[in-house]
Amino acid sequence: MTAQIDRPTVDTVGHAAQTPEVDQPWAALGLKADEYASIREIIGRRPTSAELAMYSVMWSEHCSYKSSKVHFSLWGENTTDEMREKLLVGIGENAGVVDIGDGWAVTFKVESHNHPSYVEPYQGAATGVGGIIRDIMSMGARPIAIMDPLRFGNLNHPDTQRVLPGVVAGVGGYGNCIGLPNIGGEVVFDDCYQGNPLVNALCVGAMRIEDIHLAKASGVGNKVILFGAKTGGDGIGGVSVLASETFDAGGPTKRPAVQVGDPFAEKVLIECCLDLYAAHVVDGIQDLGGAGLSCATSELASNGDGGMQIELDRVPLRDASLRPEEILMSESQERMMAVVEPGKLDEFMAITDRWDVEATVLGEVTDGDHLVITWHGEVIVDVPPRSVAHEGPTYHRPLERPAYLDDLQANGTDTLGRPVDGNGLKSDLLTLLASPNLCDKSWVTDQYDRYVLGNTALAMPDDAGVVRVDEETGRGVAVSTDCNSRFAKLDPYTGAQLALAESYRNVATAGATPLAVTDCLNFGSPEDPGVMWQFRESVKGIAEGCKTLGIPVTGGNVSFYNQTGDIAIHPTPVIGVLGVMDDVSRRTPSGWKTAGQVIYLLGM
Amino acid sequence: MGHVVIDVMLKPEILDPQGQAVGGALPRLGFEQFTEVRQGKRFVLTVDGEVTDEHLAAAAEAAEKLLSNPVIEDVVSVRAEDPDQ
Amino acid sequence: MGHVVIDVMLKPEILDPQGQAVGGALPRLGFEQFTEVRQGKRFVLTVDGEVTDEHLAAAAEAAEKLLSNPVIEDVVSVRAEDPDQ
Amino acid sequence: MKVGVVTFPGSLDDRDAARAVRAVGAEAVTLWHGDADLKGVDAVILPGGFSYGDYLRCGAIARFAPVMDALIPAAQGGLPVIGICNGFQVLCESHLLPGALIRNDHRKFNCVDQRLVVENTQTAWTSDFEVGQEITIVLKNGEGGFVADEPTLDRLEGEGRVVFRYAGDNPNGSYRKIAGITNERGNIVGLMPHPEHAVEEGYGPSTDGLPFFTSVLKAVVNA
Ligand SMILES: Nc1ncnc2c1ncn2[C@@H]1O[C@H](COP(=O)(O)OP(=O)(O)O)[C@@H](O)[C@H]1O
Repeated sequence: MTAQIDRPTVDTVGHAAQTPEVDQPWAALGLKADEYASIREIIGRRPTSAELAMYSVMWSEHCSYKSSKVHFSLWGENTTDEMREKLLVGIGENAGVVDIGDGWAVTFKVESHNHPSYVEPYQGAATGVGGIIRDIMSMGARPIAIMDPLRFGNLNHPDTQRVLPGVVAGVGGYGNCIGLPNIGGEVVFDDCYQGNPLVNALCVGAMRIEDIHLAKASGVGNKVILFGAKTGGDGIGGVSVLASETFDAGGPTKRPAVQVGDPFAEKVLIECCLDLYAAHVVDGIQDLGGAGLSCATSELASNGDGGMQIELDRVPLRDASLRPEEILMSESQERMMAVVEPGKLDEFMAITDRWDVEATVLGEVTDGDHLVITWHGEVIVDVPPRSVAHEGPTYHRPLERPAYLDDLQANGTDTLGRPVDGNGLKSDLLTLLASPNLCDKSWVTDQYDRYVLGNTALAMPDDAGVVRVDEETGRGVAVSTDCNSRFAKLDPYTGAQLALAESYRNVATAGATPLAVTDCLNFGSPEDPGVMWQFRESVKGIAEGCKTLGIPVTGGNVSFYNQTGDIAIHPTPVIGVLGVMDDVSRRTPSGWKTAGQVIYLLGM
Repeated sequence: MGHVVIDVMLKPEILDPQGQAVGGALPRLGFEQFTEVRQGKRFVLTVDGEVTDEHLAAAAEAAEKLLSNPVIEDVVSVRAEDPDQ
Repeated sequence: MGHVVIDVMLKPEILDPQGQAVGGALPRLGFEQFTEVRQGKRFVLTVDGEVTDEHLAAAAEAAEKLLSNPVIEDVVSVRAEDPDQ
Repeated sequence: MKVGVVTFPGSLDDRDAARAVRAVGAEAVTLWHGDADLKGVDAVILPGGFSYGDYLRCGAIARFAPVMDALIPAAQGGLPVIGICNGFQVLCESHLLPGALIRNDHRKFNCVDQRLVVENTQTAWTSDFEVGQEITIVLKNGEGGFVADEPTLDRLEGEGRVVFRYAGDNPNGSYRKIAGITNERGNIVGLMPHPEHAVEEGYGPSTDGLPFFTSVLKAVVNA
């Protein structure tokens, strides 16, 4: 379908230089006055609307970690050389990679998709799973398993009946169709999540050490290729302000904030990527997730050693009316960007053709140090990529221990009544067994395929999922995710350590040696000093706990603004621990197996 | 016995992976003339007796409330079934 | 640009779990007047220019071959889209 | 002895099927959906998964893949073919087997260790079982409800072509609890549960899947 559409003139770099006084909608795009001012300073003129779009999305909390990154020095400070020994790729890449022996490497990461899942539970959860899988793929790995730590409001609340089945169906719908075993997760109910359910998704991938790929564009003349699904107007509700402010009305105005996932397209993309890796035709690779092309181009260029030139009008579109700003921001799913040497281009294209995956050369790596994007020949972006991708604003937000904590901590269990006879005990036990947080989760887990790929050694209802990586030797990994946010609310430092310890124990009891940690830090608003304090304490707790245990944090994700009005969720630092086993057939299941065995209680 | 037919389609700007897959298969069967395929849902609701305006109003309300998800779908039509279908 | 609409429904004797679920949910929302619900599929095929008889013939063939499974489904109608929809 | 495993875009259990073939000492040969070429294999597995996303109807689009142009006549000529889950759906859509598979009656995807009773051991894929034997293998699908009209069901029963029936509760609303069927000749078998996920101790609910693959070896050798 090629509709002829009049192209309104675009806001070019030349035009921007001549019209410094134009009033730009930076506030509506979520930028602060001083952030807008520093953009103007960095590029020495006002940004074009395309540049403004890029900076605004890349400098958002979600992409820039502007409130959290000052606290991340705690990771490095608490990581010893010994802990780094098995670490092949650390924090900062799409996902961390650890050496599990025999030439195998494993990558894993947990991410959140909380807000979209509240708006559209099925698609929000589905695209959350799809996104983390692409992160893992972009490291050069074959994804081998997923997990889904979930948090919902009260089970009896009518809205939970909308959100819970939708989220579970979405996780299953995507994961089952893409063919990854779901080997564990959590389902927790607490009133604090009523308006802010948490949908976290974890993916594990495996590869040979020499197959690790990184997100960087280097080698002048190398081609920059976009491949996978066509680009539509998905998830760009926010940028429509640009279209309406900068351009004539008249184009289609509906820009959905909801992204729809296509797991089939992603399954094909996985197999296609693995063939590309096997053929050694990929120099650098990046998935397209939040912030789409803005993120992929600026991060690839920023991580590389040259500049990059992109012809944006070459992007294959699902909706011909999209404006360049919108194309840059689109969060259409199931897309990847690769950097390929010109001599390997034909082979690259032959492989994508075989999988029926559309691939388009958008531009190339240049010897400059700028990211330059054109639209039908006119320059609409000309910026230093690091300033977009890595040198965004950093906030030192105020921290303050919440005043309510003293009362909360003082309110211990001493004053609670205790059952005095058998009936009392029985009724307490029944209450516990019937509580949604303790009851059987098979209504959820039976909707997930735990067998596909044929390597699952443990999954539900065990405390850790275990999958084989090497079919010859049985070498494999165990993973668990945990967090009790009620403990974290009482004391975020100790609560985060408890989550870490539980996850560590779950992996160890399965029979694996814990190796690495990923975390998804779900918190309220960073603008609340109490929340920021909880955040700092949790990070400190995890980092120091990891040092004690001797395993490094390899990556993770921060999700702020999980709050309704003034009420934040309990601090919920979800911890994932990964361990290695040289033969997963020797794993230890939880649960009694044989009558007559002796039961021991270990520990204090 | 009457029937009310309700048609629901994904909003045009929303990705339709199902329609896409069908659209991709048609040329392989020799059908080259279709440039796009979108797949939606069709509900047939049975009522006792003839379809009245009240039935249609109730069906329209049910279509908005239950049969479609306004975040991603549009109710395209609500009508009494064409008797000659 | 024209559109061909194809409606496909499960045969009446085939169980329709989705229709049943909708039918069960309606009374809980206060809609008591619908005695049965069946859910089917609606395809919209786009063609360049006006919809011709050839388009309709091709669509009917595609409907029989690919868009429906004669073991369980009926093609209820194939028609050019009602312009006022 | 070579067993072909077809990979459609969206096939998921093709790797597992190949592993199961190797587990019984045969050679697994990859058959690509886009090539109308069976590479001289002695038997074919249509594996589980979501071919073409299972969009439209499960198996409906895969049925028109070039590899099916070669497979359909070969199967009609007696080549042993098994369709597992999505593969069963492809066989029904291709009319190599009667009936169809629709959405589970509870409307959810369901992954469980499922008990089945083997009712027919005369097929190319079940001779190593015993009639009445109960096996436990994985059932995992969203659209596993087997349906057909009454005359077809009666014919299947009358001709002994119901190969597997679900034991215990009906997991998905299949008519007459039918889990798997065969054609008149017994060379084509389709079933919803997954024997290829039950061939290795420690990676699945049992090793009850192995006899499927040993059976077909015998069928080929004796043919
Ligand atoms: N959302 C989920 N996705 C996948 N598996 C889950 C999910 N929730 C719970 N599980 C799995 O179900 C089993 C039981 O969960 P749960 O009752 O929470 O156990 P525990 O309290 O021992 O962690 C575990 O194996 C867990 O991994």
